Amino acid sequence: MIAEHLPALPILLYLFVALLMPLANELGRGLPWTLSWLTSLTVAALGGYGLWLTSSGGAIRYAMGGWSPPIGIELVADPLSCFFTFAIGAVSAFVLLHSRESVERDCGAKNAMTFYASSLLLLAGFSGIVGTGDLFNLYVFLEISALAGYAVLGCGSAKAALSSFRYLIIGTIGASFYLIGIGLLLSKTGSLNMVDVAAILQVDGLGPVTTLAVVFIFVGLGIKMALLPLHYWLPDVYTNAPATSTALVAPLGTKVAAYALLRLGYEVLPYEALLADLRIFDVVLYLGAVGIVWGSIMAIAQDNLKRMLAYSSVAQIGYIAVGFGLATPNGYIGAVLHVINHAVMKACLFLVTANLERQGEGTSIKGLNASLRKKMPLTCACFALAAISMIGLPPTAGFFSKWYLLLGSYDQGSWVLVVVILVSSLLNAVYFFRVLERLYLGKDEDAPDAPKRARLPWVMGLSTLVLALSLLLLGFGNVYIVSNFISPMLPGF
Amino acid sequence: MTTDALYQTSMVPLFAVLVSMAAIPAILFSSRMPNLRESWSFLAAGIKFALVLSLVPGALRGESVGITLLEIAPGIGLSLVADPLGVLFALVASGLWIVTTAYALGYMRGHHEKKQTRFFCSFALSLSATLGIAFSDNLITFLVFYELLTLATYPLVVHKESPDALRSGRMYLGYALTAGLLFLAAAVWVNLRVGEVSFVAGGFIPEGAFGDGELKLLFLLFMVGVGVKAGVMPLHSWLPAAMVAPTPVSALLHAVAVVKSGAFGVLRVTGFVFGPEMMKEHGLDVILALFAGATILLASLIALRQDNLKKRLAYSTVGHLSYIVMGAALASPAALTGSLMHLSAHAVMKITLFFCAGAIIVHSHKTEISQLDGLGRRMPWTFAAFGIGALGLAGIPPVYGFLSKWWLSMGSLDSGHSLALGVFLLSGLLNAGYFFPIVIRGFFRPPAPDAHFPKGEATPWMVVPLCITATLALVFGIFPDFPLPFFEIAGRVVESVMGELPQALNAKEIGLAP
Amino acid sequence: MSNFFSDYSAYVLCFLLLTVGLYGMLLKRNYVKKVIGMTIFQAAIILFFIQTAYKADGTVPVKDAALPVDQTDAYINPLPHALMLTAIVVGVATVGVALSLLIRVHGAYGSLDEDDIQKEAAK
Amino acid sequence: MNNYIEFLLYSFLIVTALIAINVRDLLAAAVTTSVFSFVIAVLFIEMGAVDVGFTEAVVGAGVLGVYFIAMILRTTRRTED
Amino acid sequence: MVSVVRDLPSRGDVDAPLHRDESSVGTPAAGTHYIANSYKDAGTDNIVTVVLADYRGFDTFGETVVVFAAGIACLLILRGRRES
Amino acid sequence: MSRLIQVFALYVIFHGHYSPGGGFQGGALLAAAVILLRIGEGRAASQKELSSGATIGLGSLGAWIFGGVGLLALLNGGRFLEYASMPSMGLSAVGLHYWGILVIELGVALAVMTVLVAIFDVLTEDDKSEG
Repeated sequence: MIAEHLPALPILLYLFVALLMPLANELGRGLPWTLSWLTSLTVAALGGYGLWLTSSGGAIRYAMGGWSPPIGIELVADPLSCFFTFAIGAVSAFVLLHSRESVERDCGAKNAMTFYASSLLLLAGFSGIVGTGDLFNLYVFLEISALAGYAVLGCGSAKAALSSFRYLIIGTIGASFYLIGIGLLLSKTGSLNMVDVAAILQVDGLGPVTTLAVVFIFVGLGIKMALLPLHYWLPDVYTNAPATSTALVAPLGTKVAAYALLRLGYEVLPYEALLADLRIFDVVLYLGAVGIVWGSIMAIAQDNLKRMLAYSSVAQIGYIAVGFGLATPNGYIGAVLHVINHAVMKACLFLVTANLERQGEGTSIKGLNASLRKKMPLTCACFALAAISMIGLPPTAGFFSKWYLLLGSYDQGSWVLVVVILVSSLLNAVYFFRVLERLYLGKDEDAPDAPKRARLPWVMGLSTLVLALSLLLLGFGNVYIVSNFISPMLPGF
Repeated sequence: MTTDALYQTSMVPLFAVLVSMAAIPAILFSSRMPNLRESWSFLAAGIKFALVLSLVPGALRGESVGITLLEIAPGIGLSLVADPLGVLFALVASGLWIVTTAYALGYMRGHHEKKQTRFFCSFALSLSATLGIAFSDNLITFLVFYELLTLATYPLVVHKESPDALRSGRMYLGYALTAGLLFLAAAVWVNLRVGEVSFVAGGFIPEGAFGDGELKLLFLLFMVGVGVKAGVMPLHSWLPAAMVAPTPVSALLHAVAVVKSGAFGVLRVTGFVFGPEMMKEHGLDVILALFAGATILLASLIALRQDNLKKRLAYSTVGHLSYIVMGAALASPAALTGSLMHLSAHAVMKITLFFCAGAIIVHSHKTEISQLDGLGRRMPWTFAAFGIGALGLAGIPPVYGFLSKWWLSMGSLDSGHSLALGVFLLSGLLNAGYFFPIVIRGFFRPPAPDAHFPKGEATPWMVVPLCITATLALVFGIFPDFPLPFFEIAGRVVESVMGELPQALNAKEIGLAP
Repeated sequence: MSNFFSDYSAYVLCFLLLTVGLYGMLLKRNYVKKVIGMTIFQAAIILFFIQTAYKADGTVPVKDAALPVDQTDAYINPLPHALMLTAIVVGVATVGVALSLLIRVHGAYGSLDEDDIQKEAAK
Repeated sequence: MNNYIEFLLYSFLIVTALIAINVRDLLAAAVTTSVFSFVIAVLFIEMGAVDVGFTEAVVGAGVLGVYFIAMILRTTRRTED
Repeated sequence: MVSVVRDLPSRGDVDAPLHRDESSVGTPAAGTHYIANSYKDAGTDNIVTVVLADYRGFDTFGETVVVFAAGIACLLILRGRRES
Repeated sequence: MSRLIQVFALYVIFHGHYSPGGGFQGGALLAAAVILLRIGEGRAASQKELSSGATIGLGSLGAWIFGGVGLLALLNGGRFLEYASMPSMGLSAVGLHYWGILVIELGVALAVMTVLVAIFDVLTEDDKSEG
């Protein structure tokens, strides 16, 4: 039963629970919160189960409504999508677990229901993007996640609303570009099913229209994943949004778009033609490389911790783009692995900033001082661990994605990339150690009359800690992950 | 190494690495009880040394023992294997840790340092990392511990938390992380081309896997990677800056563990990645020897001009590390023997000198050499120990340093790089030139009128350790295999790497070894 | 020319409307204008899809007793229509969200012009 | 003949779109947008997409217009461009 | 640009890829399949309704959710503000 | 006027099977009717028609009707939204599809109506506390 419906279950679960939220709110005030993280946890379990099933038994295809593709909509669960489903479920479960107090503070206790409903719709959109095998269905889920995303990022302060509005405009352009691309493809292939379209394009090849479609799809998804020249919406949004929203969107949102790009680029659109004739992978590659350096440099220049992390996200997306653009097995593995690693790292880091805000510390880097280490030792330790992983020191998770990306760069004989990856690690070190120095070594400047604050609630500490520790787990488990889940998914190179 | 016939599975290297890590929680939990806290350090140091000692017989038979924990990258295990070279380094590091712990106890309390718990924790972690480096079986495991060492020593460098210390810390991190990244770049490259990263005595890169230019580039990447920690010029400037750290740190880490792990890395890379033959074939030995020779002379010259005692010692360290590098570069049996012996000899002697410097600083609050006039008469033991160390570093018998220099000199002859001999001799003179005045000032100059010397010696916690290390320097100088068989282990290493023992210069014939 | 008009003019119209919409979204300084640009942009995309569905001499995709359904060329392709119904709804939803964000923005900054708001935010 | 009607609709669409974008009164812009939606709905119906045209008419000309007006009345009609 | 427009099927072209019976790899083309089978499958005259609610019902479910999401989003944005 | 729209809207929903129209259009028309009431007769009068507090709840109910049909099929051994797998109650597969479509259209209409009204409500809501 579960195995048969596996591709649809995570999406449906999120959707139905989200639709239940108004009712749940009537039944009990804490219920939306409890339901939301429990749902995410269940989805993570489903993702894990799916991984176990599909890595040995092959992909599970699910014909919605019993209409076999290309007539109906098809959902697909394969190791890669299950892996993403798992990541979405697991990361969001802890972020949501962490969120109760911040949500009530940022959006008001009365509106917690709407926040959780939006979050679940956001996650439903993410898992839909990951699980669908239909181009238009992907658009629908893209928009579900986008709408819910604008809501969770725009609630709270007016500043958040403003940056969320700017994001809405640019995000809608992205989604619309994607839709135009789909329209062009549809007019040349007559199909929307990914497998079908891939087969047709394989035969028909790239004409002017399909080329234009590819460009539109890449630009559209590029906006969604904040690839370099299209990234400018990101820092404002991440900085101004409520802490929980950022922790939910930052690790997953851009990654899911990257996943869609990965899927489409390698499996739907004609890969050889993209590679050789359009050289679109090279474009992505160099944009990614420039993004790495630019994002890191901008991150160094920031004083607001959240803004710094946002720019660091731009850089990290650059890594994913580089891995994607390398078009080699190692690059692909590196990109996929980095998606997961970075999701966990960023979630952890943004939870740390949420903890800081909760304790009234603010997020200005200049305002941080060593008294925090005594007041919030756990949070500081988690920050340190995640920072080390971001820099990419072994044996934390961040090291290994870099490892594969380096391997891929050598495969391509691209020395520029090797240098970029190495230099960016150093730049990462610069901006993270700047913070670490303040946390651990700065003067102990706690004002004696500072108001005593209640201790951090244990769920907040726990969520942060679990995410931080899973970085080590991801690091040590990377071979297992790669050989069991990512390698079977490698498209033909 | 894991494929050797002489390989056996054993958990001992793993335990040896972990024991000091295991001590960290204990140290943390007893942070309110300094005595208990320090006894944990002692206990860990003792166990660690005993574990390393238990590996010595195997090493003497040329065996390697160890274990692969888990696959850390496809086909690459996190492997800890104790081979003779690793045991040699581990022996030096863990042995001196015991002495240093005692000394640190005296120093930290005498100096009323803050945050001692963090200090001892980082110290223990550094030792774990150092042993991990010693027992790493492949480039990646090496890199893991190499980076861990960087992170673990960072809090020690910035211990004072003064702007000065922070600046030095940043400098140290900048150098060390860059080095790690270049090492990573090199390791990934090798992995891709050769499909193998495990160390093999005599080198594992097959001829022809890289073009000549590529090989030189790869070698440079590796050498910068390990050379930063080994303080090869022009990558040395973090080391004098790092002298802002408390003296026990300078003593153990910046004379033994950290910098030696760099030198050890040079030995590993030259002997176990490239191999002596490939080095000679492609002229890599000349490149390395040029840098090492220049470093030896330049560092000695700079040391001459330093008035700050610890800075002078630091530059002397820079010079002496390049002795080891030079030995590795010359890659003849005798030179390699000398290099390996200098690894332990310099450790014992330089730690003595740092201990002395620390005792002087804590007890008399003097940091400049020009302030030391006449202090020797107040602190005779300290200055006597300093004298022994200084003699050794200048290469004067019967101190241990003479032996290592002797072998290095012989090596420079039998490898045909006789210019290196000139370098060694000249630097010996320079060493004498910058060390002896300190001793002479201490004993024979009258104290300055405004000098306020304290009475008597420093605390026994500091004096006894420095006397022990000074004695060891003497004992090893006379019996290179007693009480620890450094010479014999070095012989095993040379045999495995070069395929032969140093032939004409057999130690036993000329009576330099029992 | 008339041939080109009947064959391709709808594409040209789409392109023009897309340009107008994009111009409104990117270059207009007033936020409501940006949203209006967005609706025009989306309408243009819908027009494109509808245009591809069109068949010469085809009738609306509702079954007609006079036309057997196996004469598939007699009916206009229903697929893009169905897709565009969804797309229209998505468009409305987006505009709704955009407008509520704008009310929030106006409440805090007292203006909907980007220049004013940037001045306000810089304060 | 058909061509002329279409050409008229096309020109009308472009003109309304430009007015909606450029008019200086937001309320007028909103009303023009409704007109634009209505005209494009007519075009859809003309192209055989009856359902889509119907929806666009209800939504674009009706609901969206109401939303725009409600929002503009609550905020401001003023605009610089 | 002109080459792209020229490559697009001309207006009302019944042989456009979208309107074929099968795709170039032999799979049924969805649009044509819908026209031919919708009444047989669902007994409903309006083909668009069948496509919308049946063949591609999941999209429409998504659409309903989008509407719901928009409602929730507006509520959250306008009511959910920091209590200060 | 608004009654007229409501009647027409219901016709649109139920006649969607035979002529253009369906849940979404009907729902939007119903919403338009309610909004017209809100504008014309004032908020209080139209609350009787559809109270602001109930909108989102009813919206989720509408979506649940849709999803519930899908779930019913799923739980009865079919795929999600596979109308033919619903409990047949004496209907043929085609009949099931026919009724399935009708029910989900009703769900869509309910959801669309209530949510569009809800959005209108919050857009015109008085500012309680701004800033």
